Amino acid sequence: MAKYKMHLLVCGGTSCRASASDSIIEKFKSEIAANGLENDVQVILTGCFGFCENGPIVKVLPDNTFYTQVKPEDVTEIIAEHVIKGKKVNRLIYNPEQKKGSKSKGFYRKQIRIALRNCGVINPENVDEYIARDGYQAIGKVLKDYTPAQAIDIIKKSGLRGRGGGGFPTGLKWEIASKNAADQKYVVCNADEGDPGAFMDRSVLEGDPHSVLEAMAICGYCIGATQGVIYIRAEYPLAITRLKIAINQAREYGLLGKDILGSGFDFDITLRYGAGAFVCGEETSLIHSMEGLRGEPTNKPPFPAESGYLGKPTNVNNVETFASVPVIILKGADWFSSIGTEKSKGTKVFALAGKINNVGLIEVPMGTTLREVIFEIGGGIKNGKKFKAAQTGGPSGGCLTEKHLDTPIDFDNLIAAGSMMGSGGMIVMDEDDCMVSIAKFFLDFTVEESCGKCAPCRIGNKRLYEILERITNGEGTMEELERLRNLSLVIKDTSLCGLGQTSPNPVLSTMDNFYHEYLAHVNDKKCPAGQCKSLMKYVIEPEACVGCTACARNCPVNAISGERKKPHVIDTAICIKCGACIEKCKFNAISIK
Amino acid sequence: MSHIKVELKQEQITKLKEICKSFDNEAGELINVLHKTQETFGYLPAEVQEVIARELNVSVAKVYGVVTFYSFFTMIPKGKHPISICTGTACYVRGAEKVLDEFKRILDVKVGETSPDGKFSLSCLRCVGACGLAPVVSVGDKIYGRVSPDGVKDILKEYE
Amino acid sequence: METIKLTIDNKPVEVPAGTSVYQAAKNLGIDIPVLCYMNLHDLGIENKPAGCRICVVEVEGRRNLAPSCSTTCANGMVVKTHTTRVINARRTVMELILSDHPKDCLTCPKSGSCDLQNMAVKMGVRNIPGQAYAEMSTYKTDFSPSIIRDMDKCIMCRRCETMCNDFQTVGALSGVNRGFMAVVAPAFEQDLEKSPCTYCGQCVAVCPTGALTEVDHTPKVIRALADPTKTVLVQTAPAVRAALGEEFGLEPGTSVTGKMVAALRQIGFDYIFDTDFAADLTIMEEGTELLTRLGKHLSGDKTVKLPILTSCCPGWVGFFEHNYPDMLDVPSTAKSPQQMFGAIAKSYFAEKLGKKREELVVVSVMPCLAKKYECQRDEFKVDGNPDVDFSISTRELAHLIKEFNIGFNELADEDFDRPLGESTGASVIFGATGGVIEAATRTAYELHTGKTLEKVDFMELRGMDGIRSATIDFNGLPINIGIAHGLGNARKLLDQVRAGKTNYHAIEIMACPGGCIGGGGQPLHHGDTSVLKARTKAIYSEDTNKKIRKSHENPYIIKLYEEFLGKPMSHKAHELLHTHYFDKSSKDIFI
Amino acid sequence: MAKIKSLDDLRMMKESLQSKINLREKGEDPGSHVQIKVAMATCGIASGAKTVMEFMMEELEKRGIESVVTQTGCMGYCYAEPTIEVKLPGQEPVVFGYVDTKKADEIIEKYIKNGELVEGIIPMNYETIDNK
Repeated sequence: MAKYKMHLLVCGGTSCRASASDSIIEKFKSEIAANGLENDVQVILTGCFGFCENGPIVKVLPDNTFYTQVKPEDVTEIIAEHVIKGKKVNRLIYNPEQKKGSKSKGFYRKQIRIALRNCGVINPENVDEYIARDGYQAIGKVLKDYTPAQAIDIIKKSGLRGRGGGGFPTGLKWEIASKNAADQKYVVCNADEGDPGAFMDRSVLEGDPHSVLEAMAICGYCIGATQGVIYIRAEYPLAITRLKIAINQAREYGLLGKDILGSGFDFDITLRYGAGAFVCGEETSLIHSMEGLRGEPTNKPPFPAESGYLGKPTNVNNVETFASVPVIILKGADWFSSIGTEKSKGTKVFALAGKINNVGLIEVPMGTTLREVIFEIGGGIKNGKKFKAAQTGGPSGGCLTEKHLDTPIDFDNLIAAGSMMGSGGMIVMDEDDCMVSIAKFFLDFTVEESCGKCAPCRIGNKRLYEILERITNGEGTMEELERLRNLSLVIKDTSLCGLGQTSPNPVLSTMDNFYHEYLAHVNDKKCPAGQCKSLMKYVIEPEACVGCTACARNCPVNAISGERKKPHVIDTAICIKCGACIEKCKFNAISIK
Repeated sequence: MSHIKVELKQEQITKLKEICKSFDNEAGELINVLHKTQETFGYLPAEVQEVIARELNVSVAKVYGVVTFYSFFTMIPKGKHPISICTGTACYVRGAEKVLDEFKRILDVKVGETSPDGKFSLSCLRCVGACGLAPVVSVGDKIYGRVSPDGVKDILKEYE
Repeated sequence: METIKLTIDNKPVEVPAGTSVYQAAKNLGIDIPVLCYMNLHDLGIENKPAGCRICVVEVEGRRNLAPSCSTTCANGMVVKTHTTRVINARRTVMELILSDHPKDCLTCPKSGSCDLQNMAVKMGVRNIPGQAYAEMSTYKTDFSPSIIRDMDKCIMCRRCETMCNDFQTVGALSGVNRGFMAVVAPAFEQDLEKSPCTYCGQCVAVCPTGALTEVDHTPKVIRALADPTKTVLVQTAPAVRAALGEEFGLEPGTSVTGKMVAALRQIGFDYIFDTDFAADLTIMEEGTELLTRLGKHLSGDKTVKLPILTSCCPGWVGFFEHNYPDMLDVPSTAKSPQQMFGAIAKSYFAEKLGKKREELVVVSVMPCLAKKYECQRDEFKVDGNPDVDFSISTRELAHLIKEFNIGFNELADEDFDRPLGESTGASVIFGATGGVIEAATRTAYELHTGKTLEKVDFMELRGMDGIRSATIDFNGLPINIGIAHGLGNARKLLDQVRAGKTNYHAIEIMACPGGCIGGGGQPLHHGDTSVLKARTKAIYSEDTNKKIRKSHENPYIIKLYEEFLGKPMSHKAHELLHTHYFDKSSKDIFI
Repeated sequence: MAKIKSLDDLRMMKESLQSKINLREKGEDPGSHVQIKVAMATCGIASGAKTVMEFMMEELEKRGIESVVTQTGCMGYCYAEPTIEVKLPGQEPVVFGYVDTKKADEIIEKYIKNGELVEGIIPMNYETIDNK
């Protein structure tokens, strides 16, 4: 039925385009025409292959040949040899062996989907599809073959660490909860994904809810709990709907409820809704919120594993952590620990966003470098701009810069680099982003989300914000820069919970990496990225201005005056720096100084 | 907090009591009760909180303490078309602030306010998880992606 | 009990398991500053939100500083309490707290007894960097009849919230809002008057700053004293004399009755009377009411309800009006001693002076803040003129004495004026939990049995346990008595009564811990509950030292009935000395 | 739905479900259908995936093409939403991005009917572990 015998897929990702994929297409088309192959071979421009470092990419179907670094000059050869004679052009075929330090075992793809294994594959509203992909086999196996201690041992050996941010070893957490005796214990899934710019957990819950349910049941068996609670953001209606469907279907099959798979083990799951409080990502706050209270944290210890929900031992893990569990049980601890770095095993899901071409959800082995994530999977920076920083760990994290591009991403390296893994949001910034403003943006967030219980976080973050605002307004002093650092360190050192203990990170990290930008704001009263409105001045170059009046007519505050056909002037006292004049000027006569 | 006095009708009180009952009048279910109530009433005026407090046997102060802790709960009625601008990081770096400014300018309301005609209310939210579409704006249930300041007028036009 | 060994500032220390680092350091004589932390050990109340972060210490092996108040000692722990890191952190946090705190110490009612001020002095904070552009969290000031809430001064220690909810179960306050604007407030940040607040003042008693203070009646008192057309009477409550000395540096538990009378006379009050006199009167009325109800009950009258509950405490009255509207007929209808005094002063005594009630100003000195509210209740006014005009607290009296430059400690003892200054030992013990019911027992026993009570000390009714009960033998008739202090305990007891699970004949309830001696208007105990015990002791020794120890033997009380009232529960007595109660359960509900 | 009583039951159930799916997906079933999965996570729906899904269902039926249209979770290509995966019998699945109704129409007409690829293909750039 196929009309064409052969397809040539040419990568149309941004960076391949930059390296001449357009002319490759043109060349292919003309070669095909020249050889009279129009009815047999079709050339198709595709999206990004996520392999930009080796672009431009050409893939040949149906034989799945994968050519890298193709130049327009290579086109004739591909047509002549591969298309016409059926002989592959070996020198262009991707050969991973040649690539130094490649860990991808001959596989060109950078991503391995473990937590996301079923996302985009199965219908999340149909439990049968989950079962067909080995769903609920892991809980079955655990119940039949393992004691709780043995199952915990597998998780411990796998090296799985909490994906919510802290990176605490999951197996150890379960072990502690299992050893605290109580008449009732609870398994809690933290689905209160609050980092702005992070949507990993939402995607897992929307795409593969059963994997979380199964893992919670496994956890329940391990620690001796029969009740599970998923604490989910109310802002995720679709995830909630799908979870509800999944729980009902699992109950109907007896995969939740009494006597699961004839084992005598009971486990059921209910939902609790968050209500818009970032601090509820912190486990003690989350538990208070589950109890119908203000989501204020309490001092640890006691840890939830000793005294948690309703005062009972409680194990809290996040969505991605749970989603990794069933596979580990089925494929073994060794398999999982073979992926990743020495101290960070397995894969990590990142929500790649910001000034990047391929915004999306990715899952990479621990140890993948930032360069691979941004320039290959992410397809590079939008509009060909220069990479400046990647923010990980959300408001608790810091930024990674050019010098970190080749650092393997794992829990410990990120902390060493002054950031943190966080839950997996990764926001990419380019040369146009002012790092002082970014720090201010995150502090604005923290000030709004601080619960207000402890003084350093409640008042300290407000003061940090105020200083940052002064700096971005050009009112900052060197003394304030110093205070900024001392305040940041004390807030970290003295705050009650994880929110305050990490909230100054964006400040410290940007100060460490972009101190010159701070200095420029403070000393020169300049914003190098041209973002800080107060430090900008719109000026009309008299030489370039022809007096067309377009700017004056479009100025919303009438800040521009001047006679027709004579150079205009902007009254900076009135100007609100909206930029409307620049857009309307056809002569590039207006500049920002 | 501004206090707009609301007279609850008998059937509204009955409905409230039903909601509380459906959660067994458990104090621990307060947040779920508030969610359900806000879903039904659109917002949580003082009078509603008082009924809930009584039904769940917690102090009104505690209920108010919870309502004011969580940004999802509101004591001010939203506009007919509630507009939310995502100010998550991804949207921020892609210019959400300018979009927000444009909404503020055209509607002449501040964040958290409702336009005098009750048609639009403006609020910010943190990440709907649609970062691929940044900057994102939601009006009611509808989500608009890749919004530019220029596009604000067109969005509002849809609701005229 | 398991013991834990750890090192604090290089000193080894051994403590019982569960001890906090703060306490362990204290045992070693190491003073770690605390601000939000409060341990009212005898009341079972520990407030440790770990919110102020002033008490942080360095714990070896931990990444962050740990709050010593809520960090439990562990074996092998190595703690440093005063390193440079700690000092820098404490000072920086202190500067932060002060940066969001008004600087009006000059006119702040808490000045001089403010924990925050003391801490700032101790830390030597001289300026607050960035204050010029630091935004402050500000709120509407709330003036209730008893308590002023100036939440700009709140540091979120949450002590008031703990007292209001955990100890008193009143539920008027909660943490509200989030982040920088977080504060403790009534529902909808409305005024206390629209909340179920009972004005017990326990929030004020524990507030470390000027955020919660009493309404100051002293300016009005001075104005009245300065007005030559007014005759100003003062009455002093039993618990005041057991605590006032603390304000002048005397040991807690020093009874200063004579000095107090002398001071009041120096200040210029025309008549120095004693609320104790009215307490004796209360016993006459309440005791008679008890016996009447008991008698009817024993004769099978089903319309009579038992137990009878005392009604001297306005905090408690407010509490049952809000929470037990179905039981308004259970408490005694007798007014409180303060109000009985006012009623008698402006009738009986006014007649004696030949003056109109408007010409008299009755001032009370009370250990209590709810009394301020009580004296302005409408039912205690005649044609808009209140029986008691102003009520000042023990603390306010101390301020007055200082303002009048009176060398309090050097004063020679003086005696109350007559007739309304004579009292018995029975009335003095009103100031301690269990005292009212003991006083009532002394009188009711003799009235009921017609016999003389040989042993007037009922030790079984005394003590600090929150809920106590005892059975007193009324010559073959066992009388079951219940006692509760603290409204949380009262609620427990009342719930049992409401459920019909008890067989009490009489119950005494006091809103404050330890009774009036722990009232919201007393000198601040700063978290040291041993102060309450010392005051109690002073009260009972005052009783022991009295010649007359039974209310019905007070010669001026006898005279009052002869000359004016007739007999207890007479028509006139009813008119002047009894009251009724209101359902306030829906007062703060708008619907 | 009946309860699954044991691990063995679950395994049997899985085998039968999987072979059904295999038949369908590997095209071993001669009468197999065109399969379309629409990424229906929040960002997909926000970009119009629902409309695309409805369009696909209606149009394929109208045009007499035997097909199964299902929803699935996020495929990860948020920048190219809405995304759909089309699997012709016996062939590797192909993912298309930026699909609106116009594009959907083109996919039906060209790819589904004729096997002729259209622009907008998103190469699968990750490896999904099989669960074995």
